[in-house]
Amino acid sequence: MTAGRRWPFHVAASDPETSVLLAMTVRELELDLDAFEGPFDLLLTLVLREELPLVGVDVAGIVLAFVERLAEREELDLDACGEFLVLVAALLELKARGLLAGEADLEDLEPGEAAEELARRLEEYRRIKGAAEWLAERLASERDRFFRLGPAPLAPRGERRLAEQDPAALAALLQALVAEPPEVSLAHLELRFPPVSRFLEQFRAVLGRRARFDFDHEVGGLTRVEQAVAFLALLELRRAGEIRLEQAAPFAPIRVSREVVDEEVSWNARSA
Amino acid sequence: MERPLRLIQANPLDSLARAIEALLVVASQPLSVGALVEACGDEAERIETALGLLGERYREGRSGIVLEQVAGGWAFRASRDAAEACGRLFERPVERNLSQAALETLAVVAYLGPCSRPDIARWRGVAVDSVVAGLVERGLIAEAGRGDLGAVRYRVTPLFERVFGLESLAALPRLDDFGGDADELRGRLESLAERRPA
Amino acid sequence: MERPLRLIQANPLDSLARAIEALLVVASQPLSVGALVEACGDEAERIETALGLLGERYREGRSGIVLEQVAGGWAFRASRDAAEACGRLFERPVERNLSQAALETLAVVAYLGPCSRPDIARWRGVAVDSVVAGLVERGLIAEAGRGDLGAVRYRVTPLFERVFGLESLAALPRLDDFGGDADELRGRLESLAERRPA
Repeated sequence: MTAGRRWPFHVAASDPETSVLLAMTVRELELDLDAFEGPFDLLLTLVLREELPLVGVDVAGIVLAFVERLAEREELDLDACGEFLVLVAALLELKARGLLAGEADLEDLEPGEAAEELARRLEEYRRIKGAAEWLAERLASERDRFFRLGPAPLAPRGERRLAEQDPAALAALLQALVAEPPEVSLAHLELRFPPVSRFLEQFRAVLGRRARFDFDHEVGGLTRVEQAVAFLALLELRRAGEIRLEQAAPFAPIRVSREVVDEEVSWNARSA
Repeated sequence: MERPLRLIQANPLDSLARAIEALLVVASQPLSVGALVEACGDEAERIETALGLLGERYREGRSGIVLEQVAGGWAFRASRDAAEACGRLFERPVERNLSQAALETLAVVAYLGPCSRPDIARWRGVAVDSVVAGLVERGLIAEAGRGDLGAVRYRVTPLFERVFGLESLAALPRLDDFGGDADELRGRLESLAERRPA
Repeated sequence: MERPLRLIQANPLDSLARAIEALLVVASQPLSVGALVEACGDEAERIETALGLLGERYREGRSGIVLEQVAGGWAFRASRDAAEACGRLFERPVERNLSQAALETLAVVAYLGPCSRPDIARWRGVAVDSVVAGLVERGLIAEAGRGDLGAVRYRVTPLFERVFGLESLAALPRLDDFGGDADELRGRLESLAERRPA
């Protein structure tokens, strides 16, 4: 696997004569989803910062966008596909945990049962989306149906009268309102993923001590979710130009090293 | 479906009259000729002729719907023949129950008032604007000056005391564990509100 | 415009039908047969027959006022022919700019209500507080007591049924009938695969 693999694609340039073959990384893949519009890596960042709820993100839509981009290409870039698969797998795992979070009994489920439960919930969500679409169509077809809201201009003004009420009902409601809520289960907290900032700090600290390190070595012993988040932190650092990534061959160890900053370039960038 | 079509062809004002019927049945206030001109995109003179036709059709003794010219323009009303039925429809409701939202809001205002809408919303954990507006409209709560932060505060009314059969607010049933101490209740609600998930 | 009137006058139900017309033209919301029975002091069967006659008279294409069965009752509305004129004069505050989030929340509450904000959030996978508050403000959903954990629960209102032109919630399609888009997704993927150069 090579992180930050370039993913070439054609851009519709204003002058087709000079249309250039630009390169982009998988992370720059432009997405146009219901919940999000923009590059893939921004989506990842927002998800990891918990600013964008992953449950609302249509992962199938991301896959379609990628496959569509792939279809525009003449040949298959296996490395890009590999990187994409890893990122999407991480997203799917996070999403699955998000969907399953909040129910204490789920941790008792066998993996097979949990998968079934997840499939059931996705199916339910799909039905609700279908129902929402139906409502939207209904609203459109009823657009030419006007009716009055509120009383007619010359309607008799009847006095609203209320039957006698029991003050004990008020006491009971207030009593319920001041009652301690039942203990909330904290079981779902175990399913949460760590903040990306934790790994940003960890990797920066390591690079403060050493010029380079092996990614696999640093994340060995972590859970798969933690590894996925750590990997995304790595991408974030590379995007910020703080590190350089090398990998001798697919599945070979990923070597992380400090980026050597070109003083002049960085000065220009600041003044621009 | 056949007949009225032939009718339209016979009377060029018919479709205009139907548009006016439609506008009047949807309107919440009387419509002036000017408003009808704007809505129908037709001339005032033709609008007035159409209104004449409609007045003929929707008149006392002929229809339950009566077209009436009032200060602000034209509006439909119920025929006098139907006054008794209308009276029953509009006066009938001696409402048995207040909604859960209304009762809970009343409980808060009765025990902890005067309090503002933000107070009630925080303590109940839901938006209360429409509930409070409804209770004011029914005369069960009323404004009672402004609080420190400038928000209008509310208290229950004498009508509230009557409906709940109370001599005064002091006659409200005590809550278990709270010896009628409003400050303690308020403190408890504030601490619950702080811990409530957003 | 003349003909239907003679029809009503010739019928012994005429005065009942006129009373119903009168009630419907001033009512604030759809009137159930029960409400009409009470207001008119007549039998349900005769009320229903009279409603049938009125439905004939006030129907699309024949009158600017249309009688419809909606939200568990009967109500007058404007004919669809007059939609353009109505659109120039009246706002549609209830349904304007209903977001995707609002529609999904409405779907959850309509099909699975009464349910609480945490319930809805679980279905939609995102925080729904402001969406729920907006729908309450529009009058499309309302509070319906508290659930086991003390959270306020919501249900859709008669206004929801009216805005969506539903006779009742039973007129919604079955939830099980939605969800065929797994196949659609697969189809899109397959068609892309076919387009790929060999």
